[in-house]
Amino acid sequence: MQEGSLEQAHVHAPPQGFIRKYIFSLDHKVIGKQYYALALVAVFTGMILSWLMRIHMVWPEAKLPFLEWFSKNGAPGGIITPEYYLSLLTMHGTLMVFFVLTNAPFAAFGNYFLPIQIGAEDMAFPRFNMMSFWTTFLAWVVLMLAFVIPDGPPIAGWTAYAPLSAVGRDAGPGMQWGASLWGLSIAIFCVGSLLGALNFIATTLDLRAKGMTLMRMPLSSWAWFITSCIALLAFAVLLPACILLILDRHAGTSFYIPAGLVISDRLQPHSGGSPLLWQHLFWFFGHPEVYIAILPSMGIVSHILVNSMRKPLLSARVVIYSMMSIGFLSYMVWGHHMFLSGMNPMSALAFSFPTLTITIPATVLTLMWLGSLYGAKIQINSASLFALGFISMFVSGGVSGFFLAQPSIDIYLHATYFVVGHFHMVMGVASLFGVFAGTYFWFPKMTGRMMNESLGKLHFWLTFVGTYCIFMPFHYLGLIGNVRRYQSFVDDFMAPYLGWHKFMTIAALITGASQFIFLFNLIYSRFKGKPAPENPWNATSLEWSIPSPPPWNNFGAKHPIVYHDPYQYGVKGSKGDFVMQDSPEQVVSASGD
Amino acid sequence: MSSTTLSSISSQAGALSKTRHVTAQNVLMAQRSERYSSSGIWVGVFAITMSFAAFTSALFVREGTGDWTHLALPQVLYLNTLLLLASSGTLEIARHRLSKEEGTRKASGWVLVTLLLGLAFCVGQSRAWLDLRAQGVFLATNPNSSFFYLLTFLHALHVCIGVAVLVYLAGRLLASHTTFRLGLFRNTVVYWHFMTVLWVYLLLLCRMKL
Amino acid sequence: MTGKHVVCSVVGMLALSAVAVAGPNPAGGTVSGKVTYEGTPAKMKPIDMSKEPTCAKMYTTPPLAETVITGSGNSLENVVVYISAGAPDDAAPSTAAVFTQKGCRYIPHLLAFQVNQELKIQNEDQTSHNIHPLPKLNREWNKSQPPGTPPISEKYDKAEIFPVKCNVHPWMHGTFAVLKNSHYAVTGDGGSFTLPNLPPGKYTITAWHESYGDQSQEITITGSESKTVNFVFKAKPY
Amino acid sequence: MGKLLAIVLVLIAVLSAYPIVSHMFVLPQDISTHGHAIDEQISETMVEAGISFIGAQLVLAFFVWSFSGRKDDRPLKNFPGGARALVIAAFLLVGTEILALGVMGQKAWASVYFTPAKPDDIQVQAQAEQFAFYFRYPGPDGKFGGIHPEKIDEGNQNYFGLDPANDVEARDDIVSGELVVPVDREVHLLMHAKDVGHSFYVRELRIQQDFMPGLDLSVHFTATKLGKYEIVCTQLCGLGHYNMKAYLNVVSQPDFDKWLKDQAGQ
Repeated sequence: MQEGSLEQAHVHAPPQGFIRKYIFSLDHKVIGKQYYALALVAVFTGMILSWLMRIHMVWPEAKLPFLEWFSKNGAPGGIITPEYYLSLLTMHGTLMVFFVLTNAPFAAFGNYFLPIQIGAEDMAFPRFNMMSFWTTFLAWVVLMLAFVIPDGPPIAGWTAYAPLSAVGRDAGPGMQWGASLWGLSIAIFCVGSLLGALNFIATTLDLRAKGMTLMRMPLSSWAWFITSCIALLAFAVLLPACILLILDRHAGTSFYIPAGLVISDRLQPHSGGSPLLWQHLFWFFGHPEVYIAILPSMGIVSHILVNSMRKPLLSARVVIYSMMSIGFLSYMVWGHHMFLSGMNPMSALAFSFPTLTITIPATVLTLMWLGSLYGAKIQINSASLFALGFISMFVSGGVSGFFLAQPSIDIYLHATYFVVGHFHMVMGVASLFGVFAGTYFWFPKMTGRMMNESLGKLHFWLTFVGTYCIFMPFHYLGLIGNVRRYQSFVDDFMAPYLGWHKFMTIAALITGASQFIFLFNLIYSRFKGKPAPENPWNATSLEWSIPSPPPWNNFGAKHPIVYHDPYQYGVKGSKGDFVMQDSPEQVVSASGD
Repeated sequence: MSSTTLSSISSQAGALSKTRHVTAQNVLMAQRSERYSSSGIWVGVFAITMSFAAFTSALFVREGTGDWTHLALPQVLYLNTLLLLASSGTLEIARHRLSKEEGTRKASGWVLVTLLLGLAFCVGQSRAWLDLRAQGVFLATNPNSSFFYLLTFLHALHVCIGVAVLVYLAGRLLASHTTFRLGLFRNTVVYWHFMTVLWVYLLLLCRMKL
Repeated sequence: MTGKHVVCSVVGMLALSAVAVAGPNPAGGTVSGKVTYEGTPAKMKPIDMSKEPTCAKMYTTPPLAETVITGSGNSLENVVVYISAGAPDDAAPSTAAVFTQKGCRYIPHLLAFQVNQELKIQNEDQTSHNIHPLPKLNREWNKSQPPGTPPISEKYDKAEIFPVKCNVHPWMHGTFAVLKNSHYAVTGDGGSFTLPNLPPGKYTITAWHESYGDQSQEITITGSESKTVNFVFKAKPY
Repeated sequence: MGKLLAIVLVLIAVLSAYPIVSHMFVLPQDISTHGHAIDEQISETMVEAGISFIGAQLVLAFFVWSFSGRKDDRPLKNFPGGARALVIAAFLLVGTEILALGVMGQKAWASVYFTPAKPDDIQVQAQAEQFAFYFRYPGPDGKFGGIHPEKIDEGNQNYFGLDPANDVEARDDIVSGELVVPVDREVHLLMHAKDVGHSFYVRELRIQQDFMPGLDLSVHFTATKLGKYEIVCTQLCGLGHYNMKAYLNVVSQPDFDKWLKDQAGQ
């Protein structure tokens, strides 16, 4: 205690001035919004890149003059060159996986709501928090630089397999400086994410309000906590991998590059490196990364579903344990990305089993959501629509995992559109549905204004149907052996199926365009939306016990004391059919059960 | 201990005026920051451990392939090891002094000794690199040298960060007593000891494998 | 087929170089000669284009590799003969040197042009080619040229002879000979060459071949005489 | 609006399943001895995955239909059996499913990777490079010449870096841009990567294997039907990846011998 008084106060006074308030702010809420904004920019960039790829794929002769203006070498005469197609592909993957799927559901919403949901005034290390965002921002800038340098963006895909990614100029356009920027950007991103994860864990462990036991944390907070544990491990491994890659590229070392490679007629001055090493390190990060993307959305969706069902989940505990076991298993399965890479065939079986095993907790989760829906009073609004859509997407994307988890089937389906459809649905669309749901749900709290419901619903219908139209055909084309990452289909046998590709492209254009409805809704509601009450959804968790938007120190004068589990719905409360976590009143269960 | 004080403070805090409330919170946050930062540093230590574990596994994989040779470690490394071990000891003394409230002057002396030892270690490491360069062994000469430069450099980098923090803390100690950040100091001690352990591990790894 | 093209291009070159120096000194000496080989040259194998059906179907019998092209009387084609010393550097002509990709081959196989002369590269195939010259002194670039895209226009500012390849079609290998002055020729069918309009002076004439390396000879021109210089390369079976 | 979602979900389930059940998309014919095991495995999994997919979507649709927008007077109900029942069900159903698939899948995998190549097989070396495949047959002497990367001269058709001047074994090696194999004979494919990672994929053969630079792998297969099939690269290898292909030409034994003779003649 005596020593405690020696402490300099950690608490920060209300920030003064524009810079401290909105740019280099220590406030987790501002930082959360900054992450969200960055993800928003990244996701629209990535989406437009995917448009360009889809268009080029089905209309190779299409001339895109504005693209020639943007990159003369990339699109001479407005026609996308093979290498520029791969540049678009690489940047699309990198932007989406790192700057959207890692930032939006985890860093953005986590930063904003984790401290509030556990009754803390701020993150454990506000300065680290600020650093983590600006590091991530720097990573994004470095990556974007690849677009403007004459060399162009890298063409090695977001997995950047060595030695293609490690040998430099000879590997092709974009591989001299573009690829270096890529490696640097990812390394920086790792640092930012590590700082963030550290902050999340410390905050969850130590800053919980009185009475907020771990088991009383909302499921979203649980998801962010588990995710930060995964992220800490994953990015701590990707960072070394990137350092080795950069050394191979610029310091002449041979970690990944074996001897005797002749690329572009040049004998490479390396010896003894192991390309498999990169794949191992990368996928040791890469597979957990899938769960870094999807787990927060699972938590957010559970959090929102319970609210719109007006009744508790069948068992929050089971949901938590399922998410934990998914996080745990995610570290035993990286090899299933490498079944055909030349590992010992025995290890394929060793990796296949845990991969299949992940379906058990995943199924349990799904059944928990479905089972809880039974006998509920589902309130349909944009948020709950996206939450329900998430379940549908998660199942659709999940079942295709059955195929890919089996090495024998992988012999046929590996690197086909089946894989692309699988991870776009389960990792991309599903977790983005979580983000959409979260946005419609929390926007009132973050801005003090409601979002436009009818625009939200329109956005849902177009997105929901649209994404199925885009990604279901991926699976079919995979079954007939349509190989991924091809800029055009010179294969004779593809001719009869090009119609499907056209269909997918048109679906992609429409679905993508409908995202601008969402963007408009965001901006419009931010300024013109109708004012939001403190607790518009009659929700129970702590974020709804404070004004919208929250004051700079979240709970102002009072320090919340938690009396209940997070989801006291369907009960007789003073305010209605729910009892808030911080209200001392007794919980009286409603009639029925 | 803190939950009771926490509640009592929070209950009274409501009544207090805005300004008073903030000061009340200072105390509150003081205990909190004591607690949270302690778990924070361990999380950080875990992350660093993971990274070096990744490097280690990379080393084992690389060892399996063709051109693995042998690297004669510069003798100065053993001297550096002693320096770092000693620095851990002196920092331990400083921590002891401080917690026994024997005035911060004595403690500050030991902190200064520690950071000087830390600096000496970094200088010694750079000496080791120079020795190797003198023998014509560079980063890209062979996989062994690559790993040696990489691991030692990254470790030295972490030590430098520790030194920087110690400089800051020593400044605080010498300046005045009341604004000394004990929590930060405790974390730095953990971090510093971890750096020593990590170095011993790295030295053994290099001896056995390189 | 390519033989004809080489001839055309050589004729083009000669006309071009003639124009280039016609101005100051119309009457000059002429150096002509023949490039031959001795020994047994490697047997050129047919190029397997099965990977690129759109190109493969353009040939009734698969074309042979063009590394060593021999003619009657041991004559050697695709040898660039130029003045490596003694002549002043010339300004680049305004006309562009044209390099064509047709049937997944380079036409001409060896393209000689001057420093800072415009180099125009065009793709007449239905498939996307990738032009990757591998210079050591000049700036390296590597561009794809899908069908329907405009010709690529480039310049080189240092004299150098270097290979050019297509990454997409491994068999596509050619040569760029970037030369200081306008006095050069590429041997065609029959292996003969002519360097007209040489002002009086002492010159070093160099002949360079893709796989047999280069040879040089000293020669002095006085007035408007005609001299003959022959080169003989050693051919290796492998 | 809940009802609408239910209807859409049902439509999605039905329309997604239709192209599969109506055989709009079928695997290309299988021309290998081991392929049927993989195909069975796929159709097996298709049934199980299909059932869980349609089941889940329909249940979701049904619940959304009947429990959305309810009047508040009807009491809340809990799922009969509650969480425990569902967890147990998940473990039993999915567990058995996993075991079934896992065990069956091992057989298919073993048929490709755990059976040693037959002694009478034909040895062919496949080299993957940016952006083509080249195949090398040992020639009359039955021996492959050594590979010398510094000797590679593609303009001169020396794709492997052979050294015929000093290496007698290399002189009679046959290098071809297409993979010609006799029908019903086991082929042992020795895989060598010249530059970066590539992959060898023949849909009809149900064979896919990466080329790993610095690590020479091998696969063996037996083609059972005459014909020309496409070999494509499935590992992103650079700007020409989409156009990196070759053809597998399965011919009768006599035709194969004749082809070898012709090639040797060149």
